[in-house]
Amino acid sequence: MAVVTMRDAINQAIREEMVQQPEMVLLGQDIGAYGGTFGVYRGLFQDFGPDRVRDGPLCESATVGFGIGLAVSGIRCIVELEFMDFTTVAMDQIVNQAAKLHYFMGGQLTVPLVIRTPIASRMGMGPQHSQSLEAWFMHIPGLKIAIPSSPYEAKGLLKSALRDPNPVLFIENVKLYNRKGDVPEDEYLIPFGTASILRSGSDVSLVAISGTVPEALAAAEQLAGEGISVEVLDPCTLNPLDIETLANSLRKTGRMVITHDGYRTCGVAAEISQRIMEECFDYLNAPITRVAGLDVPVPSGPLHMDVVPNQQRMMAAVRHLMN
Amino acid sequence: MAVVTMRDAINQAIREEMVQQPEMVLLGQDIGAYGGTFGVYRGLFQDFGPDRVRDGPLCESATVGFGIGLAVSGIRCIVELEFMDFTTVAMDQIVNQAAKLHYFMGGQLTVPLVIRTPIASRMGMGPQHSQSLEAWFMHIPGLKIAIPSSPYEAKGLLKSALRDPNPVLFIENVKLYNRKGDVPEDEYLIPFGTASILRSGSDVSLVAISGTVPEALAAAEQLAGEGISVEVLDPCTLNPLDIETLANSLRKTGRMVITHDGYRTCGVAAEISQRIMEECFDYLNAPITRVAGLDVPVPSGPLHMDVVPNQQRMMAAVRHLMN
Amino acid sequence: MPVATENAIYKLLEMYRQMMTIRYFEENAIELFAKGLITGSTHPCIGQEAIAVGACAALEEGDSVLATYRGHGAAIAKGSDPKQLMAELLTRTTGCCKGRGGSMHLCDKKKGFIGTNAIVGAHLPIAGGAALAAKMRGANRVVLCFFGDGASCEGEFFETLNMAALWKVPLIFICENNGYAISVPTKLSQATPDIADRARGFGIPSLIVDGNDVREVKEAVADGVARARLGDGPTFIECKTVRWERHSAFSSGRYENPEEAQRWKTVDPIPRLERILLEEGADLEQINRERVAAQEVVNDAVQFALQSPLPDMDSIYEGIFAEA
Amino acid sequence: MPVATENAIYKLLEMYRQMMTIRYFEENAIELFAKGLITGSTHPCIGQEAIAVGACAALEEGDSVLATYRGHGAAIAKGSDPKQLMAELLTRTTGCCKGRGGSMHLCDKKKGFIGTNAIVGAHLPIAGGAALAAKMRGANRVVLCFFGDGASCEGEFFETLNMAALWKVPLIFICENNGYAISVPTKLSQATPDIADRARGFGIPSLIVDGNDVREVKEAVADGVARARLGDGPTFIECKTVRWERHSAFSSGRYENPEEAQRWKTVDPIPRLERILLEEGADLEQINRERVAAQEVVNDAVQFALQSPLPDMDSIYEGIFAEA
Ligand SMILES: Cc1ncc(C[n+]2csc(CCOP(=O)(O)OP(=O)(O)O)c2C)c(N)n1
Ligand SMILES: Cc1ncc(C[n+]2csc(CCOP(=O)(O)OP(=O)(O)O)c2C)c(N)n1
Ligand SMILES: [Mg+2]
Ligand SMILES: [Mg+2]
Repeated sequence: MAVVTMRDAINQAIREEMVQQPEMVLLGQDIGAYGGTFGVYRGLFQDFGPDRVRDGPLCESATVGFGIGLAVSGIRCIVELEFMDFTTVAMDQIVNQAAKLHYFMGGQLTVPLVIRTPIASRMGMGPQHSQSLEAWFMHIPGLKIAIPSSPYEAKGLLKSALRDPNPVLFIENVKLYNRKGDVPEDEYLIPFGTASILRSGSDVSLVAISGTVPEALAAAEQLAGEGISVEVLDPCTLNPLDIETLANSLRKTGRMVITHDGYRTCGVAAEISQRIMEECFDYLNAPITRVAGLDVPVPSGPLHMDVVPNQQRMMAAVRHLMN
Repeated sequence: MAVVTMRDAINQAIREEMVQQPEMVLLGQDIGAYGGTFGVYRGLFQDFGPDRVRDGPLCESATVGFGIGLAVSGIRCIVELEFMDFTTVAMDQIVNQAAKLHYFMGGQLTVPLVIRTPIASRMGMGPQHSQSLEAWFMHIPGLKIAIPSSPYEAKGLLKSALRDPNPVLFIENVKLYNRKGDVPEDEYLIPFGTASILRSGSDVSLVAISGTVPEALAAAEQLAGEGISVEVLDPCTLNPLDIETLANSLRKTGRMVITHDGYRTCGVAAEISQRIMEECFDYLNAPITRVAGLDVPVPSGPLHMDVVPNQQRMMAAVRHLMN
Repeated sequence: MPVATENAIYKLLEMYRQMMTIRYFEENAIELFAKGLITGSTHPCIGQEAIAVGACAALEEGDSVLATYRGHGAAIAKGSDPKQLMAELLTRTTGCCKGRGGSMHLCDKKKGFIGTNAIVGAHLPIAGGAALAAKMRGANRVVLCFFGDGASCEGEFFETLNMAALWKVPLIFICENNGYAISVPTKLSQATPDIADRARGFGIPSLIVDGNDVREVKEAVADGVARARLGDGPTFIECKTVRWERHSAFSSGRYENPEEAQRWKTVDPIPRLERILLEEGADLEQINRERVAAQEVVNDAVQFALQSPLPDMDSIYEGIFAEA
Repeated sequence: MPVATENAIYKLLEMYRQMMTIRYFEENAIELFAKGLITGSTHPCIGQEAIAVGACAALEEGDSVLATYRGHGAAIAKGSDPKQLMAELLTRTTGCCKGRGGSMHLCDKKKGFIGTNAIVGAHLPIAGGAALAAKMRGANRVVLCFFGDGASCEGEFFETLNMAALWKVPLIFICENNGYAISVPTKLSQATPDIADRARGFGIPSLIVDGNDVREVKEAVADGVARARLGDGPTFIECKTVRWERHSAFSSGRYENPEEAQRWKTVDPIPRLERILLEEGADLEQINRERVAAQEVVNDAVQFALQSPLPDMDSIYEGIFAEA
């Protein structure tokens, strides 16, 4: 085991697969000598050169389209979109092309394309640079979605993504890039569709996604001191979604809080909650509660930190369920 | 009262407001002499001329952008996007610009822009022309959303939309354009945020959206013959959402089915269900059930009709809840 | 009067047969749509056959093609079996896409026909990526992408021009300028008459050809292909043509001026090729033989399609994801 | 040596003061960011002041301007009060956008500054729509839109060129070609050196100017504005310039070559304008007076901003929608 940051874990996964898959190509902007907007690609350009690490013009839609064209030609590709907010300028390529081609072309085309994009919800960069839009993509059949919260998850899931013949949206988080954790020295893959139980507990299940995980763990720790035993779970992938692990937790605790930075309305929490209700209605001791991003355009400045969930709001929700 | 089709009701609303608001402009493609892809604009070009009914090039993103530019300059505008699937090529303008400008510019800019777009989910036009993506937009703060199912609703809501200083996504449905219904001769407006109770009942609440409404009503009728009393509700607008009317129905019936053509996962039903659970947990006799579009790219050909909800699936869901 | 070699005549006759196959194919599609056998819509390329056929005639088997919903002709010209294509239009399990794609979504990977697309402009960058793949593999392959005048107002078109020029990918842009996007005439969608001018702004060699002259199209494309194989990057070819039919069997896209539509029949590329054939020394009998052969191919395709089963719901969840 | 009229000198001095105001404003912004008083990031336009100032000098008060996140200079040049701008950078309630927008989202509607935008390329069609509004109202107003070389690879840029040319809207495109999009040099984002070529493909009169020469910028823009007021539609002006600073205070966007960065200081538009002023007959004292005035304005703005309160959560749900 080595302790590495999430940024480095992602870099390692890409580097290892660049070596193992000699045709694999990286597309994006600022991914060359600069090393990526948030430094995730450091060293790759130097080691793999401009043909495989293709820094390019600012046109996300065509960049994803080129990625699809490479992918259907059998050349695996990673496209980086610099902020998740910019998926908006490439939506057709992601949603109507990458996600659907395999199915509607009767299986003739496969799209081994990974789109990496970071959520920047806790950076204070304002309304157009702070969104956590994973729910949109979960709505679309044909896209796999990984949304890791630790270096270990990130590396193992990205390696799986890079071996998958399907389009994968790989959602990172700027606030987590410096998060450190143990990563095995030997190669490992984490299969999609396996939620992590990050802490076990018996009173309330707290499902946390991406940037909310550190505060969820802190909340659980503090609540333990108050005598409330919180189980913290991370779905790790949204499609496929490991509903069974979440449902088993609910069956044990009878109560669930779901937290994410994305807007509350029509967010991922609503879907998880509904699935839990469908599967475990009789086990529910209380309504499932959301602690989500507020339904407002995220303002610039310090207020943004109160727009996303924090430890206090999570604890309040848990305590409320215990009454 | 006059009996008119939904197409004509929409046309009337636009025509009336074009007269009352002499600066109002229509942008889109095929909206000139041709009268709109589905004929909604018939006669408008002839009567209001090319300066106000501006047929234009095929570039949805800039078309919406121009609409925003007009709107912030005080000229109200309607942009037509020919199929809801094509919102994907204008997402940034809709989501990061129209929806947010008023808020993040501290109220200096207002965006009186109506974006009209039809769902074509029951037309068999295949995976890129059949999507019902309302959940995406409901996820975004700052956008009002109307999604009427009758000529009466359509006209009254569109007139309200056209008096609203905010961006409104007005979601129509190709399959409903020929649906007929009573429309008052005199001017009327329907406020946003008022759900319609289309049929009252006491056993199960059936919430139906857009193209599912006719079959929901037929299902309720047939179930009445089996002795099951179904209340059918149409939310009419998704933002604001009239959760109170839906919750009151649930408090009466204790059971709810929600149906829409949009994909099941992360669809509108999940949100409505979660809101109901949050508000009326103690009234729920059974889990809230979704009868939604299947989570597959919609195939071309006759199969598409089994991908969207039909009367049988709705009835089965209601019967299941009664057991 | 120049008399061509037998080989040249043979090639012209082959193009003639392909054009007739496309014409019959499309006429049948319109009829089958009218009978309710094609759901959604179908977008005939009648009157534009010379572009698909001329362009694909300049390619080799290992080259790739992408096209739009109006790309039945492109598929046929690239060598796809009309049976599987017609079956796909009728959404039968024997269709090239197993009946899921339908009229707007054809694909025949084995033949290098990467497929048609129903989002205007979206296939352009995909074609660019395929061309980049060809370049990276160094196998001298080229990619050809058909699209319309309407598509050339979409942002992705320009993004692709820019990337293709920058990375010098072996991509041939074939703009089928038929004067209309559904109902919108080009004069309402662009300030200047020629789309080729726009490609020039990116430093891409661009030319305009008579899209109803199959030989002219073929020669222009052959030059572009040669450049591409030499590693000199993309070429842009604007083929001026006309759309005879309504935009699609579903939507009328009627013209401003019905006389205009009538006049267009005078530029029909098929009689034009017949005249060329006769000039070059072919005889009427040879021409008729190809016509009959085309008719038979299409009849067989229709029969095959009609006799094939529709998919059922059991398979609906299959193949959303590819297996590893 | 030509000696200008007093009025001409007065105008040059005014431009000088504006350029100095922008320079000081940006230097302070960088410092305030380093102190943690600006969240997110801030994108200085140091070295590009001549473009904002020259272009806006060619406008009248009723004209409108849109710009990018690197548009603090544009806001100042269009007449916005540096106090409210600096307060906005510090997200104070007294900021022009009540502290919600921050450094990348400035707006001063009353001054015709429609605003800056943080999505590259997105403000271009919005500018187009504003220009269409101006045209429809027939009040002889024009709209001016600043954007970068990076933006000119985005699809919306081309869509806007096309629509603006087609509808002949009174829009002046000002491309600030500073050679980089974050870290990507233009040679890695386009095949040809000049962006102006692209606009020409749409039939838009296009020219290239030295963006570090405030007079050259002003004259070119004035010509475009005159054309626009006559109803002759858009003009495209590519201003060649350099970006001195890192892309933003947050992200380095470091250059390939540090010597290059050094060389750029030699083209600083401010000493250049000083030389011009002296040539035209102004004296050093006059110049210094403007410099001091600029410094004071910025100092006051910083003080004002620092003394203003941050918004609190009570107002968070206010103003998502406008009241009818
Ligand atoms: C992004 C997008 N916008 C609109 C449409 C609807 N539409 C289908 S075909 C078409 C016209 C395209 O015209 P052109 O590119 O000239 O091709 P043609 O149909 O003439 O072959 C339109 C507007 C679409 N399919 N995709
Ligand atoms: C659609 C979009 N893609 C990417 C970004 C990230 N980004 C912000 S500024 C920038 C560079 C833009 O370069 P240019 O247009 O030349 O303007 P400059 O920063 O040089 O003034 C990038 C890539 C963004 N904000 N929006
Ligand atoms: Mg056309
Ligand atoms: Mg730049």
